Amino acid sequence: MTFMGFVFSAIALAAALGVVFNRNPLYSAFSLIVQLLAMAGLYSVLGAHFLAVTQVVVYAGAIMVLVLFVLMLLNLKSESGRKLGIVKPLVALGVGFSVVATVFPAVVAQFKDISLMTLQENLWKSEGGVKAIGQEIYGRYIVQFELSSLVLLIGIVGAIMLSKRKRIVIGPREGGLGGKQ
Amino acid sequence: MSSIVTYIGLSLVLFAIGAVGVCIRRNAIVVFMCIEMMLNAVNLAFVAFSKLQGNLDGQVAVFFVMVIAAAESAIGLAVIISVFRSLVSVETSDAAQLKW
Amino acid sequence: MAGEDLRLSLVVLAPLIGSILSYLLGRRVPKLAGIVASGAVLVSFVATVLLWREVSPTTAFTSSLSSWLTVSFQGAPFSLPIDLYFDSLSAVMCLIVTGVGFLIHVYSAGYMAHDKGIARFFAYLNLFIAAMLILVLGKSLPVIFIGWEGVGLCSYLLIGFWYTNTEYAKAGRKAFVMNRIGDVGFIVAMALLFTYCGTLDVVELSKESVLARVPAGLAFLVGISLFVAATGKSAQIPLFTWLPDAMAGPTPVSALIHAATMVTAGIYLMGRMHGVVELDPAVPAVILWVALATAAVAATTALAQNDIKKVLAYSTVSQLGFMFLAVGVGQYSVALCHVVTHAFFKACLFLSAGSVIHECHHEQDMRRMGGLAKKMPITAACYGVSTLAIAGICPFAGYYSKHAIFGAISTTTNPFLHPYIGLVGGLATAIAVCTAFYMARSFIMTFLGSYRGEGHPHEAPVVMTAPVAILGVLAVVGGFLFVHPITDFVTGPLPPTSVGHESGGLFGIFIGSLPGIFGIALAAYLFILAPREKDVLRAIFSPLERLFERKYYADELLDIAVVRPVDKLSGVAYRAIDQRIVEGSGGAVGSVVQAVGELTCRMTTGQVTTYVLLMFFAAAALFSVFSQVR
Amino acid sequence: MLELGILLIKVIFVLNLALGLASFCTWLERKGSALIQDRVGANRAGAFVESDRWYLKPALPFVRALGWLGVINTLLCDSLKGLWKEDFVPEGASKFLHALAPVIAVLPIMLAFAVLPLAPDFTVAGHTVHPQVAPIDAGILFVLAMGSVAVYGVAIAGWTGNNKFSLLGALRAAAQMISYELPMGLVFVALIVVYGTLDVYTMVEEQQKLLWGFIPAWGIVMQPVGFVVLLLAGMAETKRGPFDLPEAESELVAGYFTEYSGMKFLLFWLGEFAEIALFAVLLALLFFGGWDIPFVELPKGVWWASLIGHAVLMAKVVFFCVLQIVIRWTLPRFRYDQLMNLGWKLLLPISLVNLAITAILKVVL
Repeated sequence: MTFMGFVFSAIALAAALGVVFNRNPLYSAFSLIVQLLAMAGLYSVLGAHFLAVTQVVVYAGAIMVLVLFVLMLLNLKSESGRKLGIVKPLVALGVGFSVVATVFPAVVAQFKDISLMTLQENLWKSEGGVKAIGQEIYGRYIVQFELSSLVLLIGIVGAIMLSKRKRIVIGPREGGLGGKQ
Repeated sequence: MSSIVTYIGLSLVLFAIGAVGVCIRRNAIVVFMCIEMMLNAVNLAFVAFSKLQGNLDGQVAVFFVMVIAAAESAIGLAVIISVFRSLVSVETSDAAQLKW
Repeated sequence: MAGEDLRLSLVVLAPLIGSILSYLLGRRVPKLAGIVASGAVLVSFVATVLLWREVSPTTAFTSSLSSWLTVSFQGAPFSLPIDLYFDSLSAVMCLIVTGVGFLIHVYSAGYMAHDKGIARFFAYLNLFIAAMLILVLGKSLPVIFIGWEGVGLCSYLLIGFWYTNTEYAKAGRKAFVMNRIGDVGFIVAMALLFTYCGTLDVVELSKESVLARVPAGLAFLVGISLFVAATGKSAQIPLFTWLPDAMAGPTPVSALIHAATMVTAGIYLMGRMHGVVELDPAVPAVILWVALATAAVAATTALAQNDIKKVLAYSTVSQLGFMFLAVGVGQYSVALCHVVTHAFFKACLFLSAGSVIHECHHEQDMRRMGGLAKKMPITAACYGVSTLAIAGICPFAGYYSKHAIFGAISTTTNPFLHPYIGLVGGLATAIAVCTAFYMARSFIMTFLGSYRGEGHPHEAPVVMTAPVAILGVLAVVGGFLFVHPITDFVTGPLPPTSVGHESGGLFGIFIGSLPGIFGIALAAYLFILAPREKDVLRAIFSPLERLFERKYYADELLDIAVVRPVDKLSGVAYRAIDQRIVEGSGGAVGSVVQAVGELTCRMTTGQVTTYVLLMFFAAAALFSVFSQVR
Repeated sequence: MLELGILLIKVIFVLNLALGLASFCTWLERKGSALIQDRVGANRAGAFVESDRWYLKPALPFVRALGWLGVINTLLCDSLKGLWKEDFVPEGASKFLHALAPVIAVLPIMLAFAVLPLAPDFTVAGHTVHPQVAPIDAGILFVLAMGSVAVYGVAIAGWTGNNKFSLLGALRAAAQMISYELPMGLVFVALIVVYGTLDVYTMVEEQQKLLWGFIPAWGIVMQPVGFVVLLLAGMAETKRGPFDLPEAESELVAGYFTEYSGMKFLLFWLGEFAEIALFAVLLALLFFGGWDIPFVELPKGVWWASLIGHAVLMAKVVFFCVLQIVIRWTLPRFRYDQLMNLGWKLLLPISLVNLAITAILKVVL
C-alpha cells in the first residue's frame, strides 16, 4: 500500500467513525461524504480511475445530495435526548467485533501468501481501463447491465409513487406515536 | 504490509463500523447512510480483488452495486419521507408498529 | 429446429397463444375475441395440412419439445420426454379437430356475439383445441393424459359456461366427475403398462415384443382399464349420462366437444393402443357388448326426447356406440371413418340446431317449433341433408361409414363374438332404423308443419350459415370422398382392413340404405301422413316411453349403485377419519404452534435495530460455520 | 525529479491561469455590466496615482491606464477590502463548516482544470511536455465529478447560514445543479461517442481534421445541439445569468451566501468566476477546436507553435467569457418552475435524443 493509500485509509476510517458517532445527522452526512471521497481516492490508488470518478459522480454527486436534501427538508435536530442505555452499544460492538473476528481470519488464511503490489501493476494505463470496463459491461454483462437499468427505472417510479401525496392518508394506529398530521 | 490483506482488513473494519452504526443509531437516515457505507466497504473489497485477480469482474460488480445503491437511495429516502409524513419522526424506534 | 418440428409445435401453440390473446384482447374489444381465436385455429389447420401432405401411412414425424422428470429409476435412467408424434392417425384426427374446429369457431363468433363472456368463451374454446391436439399428438401416454385432462377441464368449463344457472353448473360438475372415473382407468392402465412394459411410449407400446411382457392374467385388466377410460370420455354405459346433461353448454360447444371431437378421444385411444386392447380377446368382446347396449339404450331414449339438443345428444351416444362396435370387432380404421363422417354430419346437425335455437330465442323444445323450413331454408336444408347422412342413405356420408361398420361386424374372428354375429347384426340394424326414425322425427317436428312458437325466427347471419353450409356439403360428399382414402391412409398405425371396399352394386346400395329408408318412412307416416296412428302407438308403448324418457333410469340406477354408497362411505370416513384424526391432530399441531408462537413472538419487538442485530449475528455465525467446514 | 519539477510548473501555471481567468472575468463583469447598463463603471482607483521615485516613474502610465480601466479597483482594492473586513459567523453555526463551504466551492473548480489540456504538446530540450496536469483515463468525466462535488460548498454554506433564506437558496442551488448535470453529462457522452475517447486532448486532436476536406471537424459542427445544451447547462451550473435563482437578491436576499462576508464571500465570487472560465475553456476545447486554427497547420512539437496554439485557445476562451457575461446582463431571471421545466422537460429530452441520434449516426456512417 502506498503512502496515498494510507492517507486515504486513515481519512476513510476517521470519517466512518464520524458517521456513526456524530449526534447530528447532518454532520454524519458530511462525514459520509468525506468517507466516500476517500474511498474514491482508494479506488484511484488501486488503479480503478473510472470507478473513482463514478464513485464521486454517483455517491457524492447524486446520492448524498439527495440525503442532504432530505435532511435539510426535514430539518431534523440531533437525535432526541433518550439515552442509548448500556446494553445496546455493547451488543453493537459485539456485532462489529464478531463480523471482523469471523471474516478476517478466514480471509487472511486465504490470501496471506499473495502480495498485492506484485501483481499486474500497469494493467489499466491511460484510458484502457475505461475501454476495458466498457467492453466488459456491454459484452459479458450486457444482460445484467440492462437489468440494472430496469432496476433504476423501477426505483424512480417507486420513489415517485411513494413520495406522492395520496388522497387517503392511512394515519398512525390508534394509540400509536405521532398522532398529529 | 503491501498486500491485499490490508485492503480487506480496511474493508472489513469499515463494514463493521457501518454495521455498528446500523445497530445503534435510531435516525433512519443515518441508518441508511451506514448501509451505504457498508456497501462501499464491500466495493473496496471488490476493487482490491479485481486488482489481485488482474481482471475487471470486480470492478464491474462495483459498478452494479453503485447502480443498485442509487436505486436504493431513491426508494429508501422516499420511504423515509413518507414515514415522516405519517409519524412526524424518522427514528426507527418510533416506527415500531409492526410487531406481535 | 427442423421445419417439421416448428410446424408441429405451431399446430399446438397457435391455439394455446390464441387462447391467451383472445381473452386479453376480447375483454377490451369483444369482436376481436372470435377473430383471434378463429385465426389461431386456422393457423393450426394450415400447419396441419402442410404436415399432412408430408406423411404417408408408414412415415411419421417426432418432435421433442422437452424432457421432464429425468431421474435414475432402479439403476436405469428414466425420463419422461414431452414429445409430439405426427403419423397418419394423428393427421386424420388433427385435420378433423382443426378443420371442424375452425368452422365451429367461425360459427361461434356469430352465435356468441351478444354474450358478455365472449372473451372467456373463446379462450376456453381455443384452450380446448390445444388440449385436444396435445391428446392426439402426444407420443407417450402421460402426454396424451395431459391432453385428456385438458379437454376434460375445458369440457367442464364450457358446459358450465353460464355458471350463474345452477343446473348448468351442476351438469358441468357431473361431466367432470364422471370423466374422473374414466381417468382412474387411464391411470391404472398407465401404471400397469409401465410396470410390465417399462415404457409409456405409444410407438414402443405398439410393438409385440414389448406388449408380450404383460403377464397373461393382467392383459384383461389392462385392456379393460383403457376401455373404462374410453367409456368416461366417450360416454358409454355406464358413464354415458353426463353427455345429454352436457347440452347445458352453448350449442357450438356441444357441436365441437360433445359431438365432433372430444367424445371421439376414446375411439382414438382404442385405436392408438389397439395392441394393448387386443391382448386379451375378452376385452374386444366386452367393448362390443357394451357398445351395442349403449347404442340401443341411447337410440331408444332418443325416441322419446322433445328437446332438440337432447335428441342429438342421445344420437351422439348411439353413434359412439356404433364406433365402439367397430372397435370391438377390431376394425379401427372403420371406426375412425365413422368418427370423421360423424364429425361432419353431427357438427352440422348441432350447428343447425344451434341456429334454430338462436333464432327461436333459446327455445329448445321441438313441440314449440315447426315450419321453420320456410323461414330458415339453408339451415333446414343442411339439417335435412345431415339427417339423411346419419340415417345412412346411400350417397350421403353416413352411409359409407355405417355400411363399413355393418360389413365389419361380419368379419370378426374373435372367439367370444363369432357365435353371436347374427344377433349383433340384427340389433345393429334395429338401432339404425331407430336412428333414422328419431332423426326424421326431429326434422319433421322442427322444420315441417306450422310454427308453434311465439318468436319471429328468420335465417341466421351468414357467419353462422356459412360454416353450417360447408359442413352440410361435407355431410353429403364426405363419405364418398374420404372413407376409402382414410382406411388406406391409416394402415400404418392401425391394422389394415378390407371392409368397405366392395361396392355391391346398386342393389347392395339399396339394401344398405334400407334401414334408414325404413326409419324415415315410418317417421314420415306417423308424423305427417297419419298423426292419429301415433297416439295409438303411444298408448301401447306408454310404459316404454316413460322408460325411454328417463333413459332407462340410468341416473337413478347410478345413484343407487354408486352415488349413495359412496356418500355413505364418505360420511363414515368424514366422521371417523376427518373429524377425529385429521382435525384432531391438526388441532394439536395448531396448539403446539400457537404455544411456540406465543413464546417466539416476544422476539419481534418492532425495533429495526433488534432485527438487524440478530441478522448480523446470524450472518457471522453462518460464516464462521461454513468457513470452518471448507 | 525533473518530472516532478515539470509537474509543479504545470500545476502553478494552470492554477495561475484559472485564477487569472477568474480575475479577468471579475473585471469583465464589472466593466461589461457598466457598459451594458450605459454606466462608466470603476475608473478611479489608481487613475491618479503619483510617485516621485525615479524607478516607479516609467510604470506610472501603465498603472494609471489600469486604474482608468478599473482593473486596480476590481482586483486590488476589492481583495484588500475583503481581507480587512470583519469575518462574521452567524450564531449557532459551526465555525468549521462555515469556513469549509467557500473552500469546497472553489477547490473542485480548480481541480477540474487539472484534466483540461491548454496547448498542444511541445518538446523542449528533449523533453516532451504535455500541458495537462492530470491525464487520467476518466478524462472528461472528472470535470463532471468535480461539478457535482461543488454542490456541497453551496449546500453547506446555505445550511451554516442558519436562516431560512440561506437554506432555501442552498436547496435551490443543489436542485438546480444536479438537474443540469444530467443534460451536461449526456452531452459529454455524445461527445465521447463522436470522438471515441474520454481524453480531452485526444478530442481536441480529433477536431483538427477536416470533414470532406473543407469543413473543420469542430465540435460545433459535429454536435450543434450538444453545444447549445452545454452552453445553457453550463450557465445554469454556474448559477449565473438568467439562472441565478439561488442567489436571487429580490427573493432570498443573497441566497446561500447571505451570511458570508469578507474574504469568504469573495471566495464564493472567485469560485463563480472560475467556473465561468472553466466552462469557457470547456466550450472552446470541446466545440471550437481548442488551439486549432481552421485550414492552418502548425508544426507539431515546436514550442512556438504551442504558444500560438495557447494564444488561440485563450482568444476563444475570452470570447466565451464575454458571451456568458453578456448573456447574464442581457436576460432577465427565470422563474423557478421555468428553470426546472427547461432542465427536465427540454434540455434532458433534447440531449437524450441528441445522444440517440449521435449513436445511430456513429454506427451508420
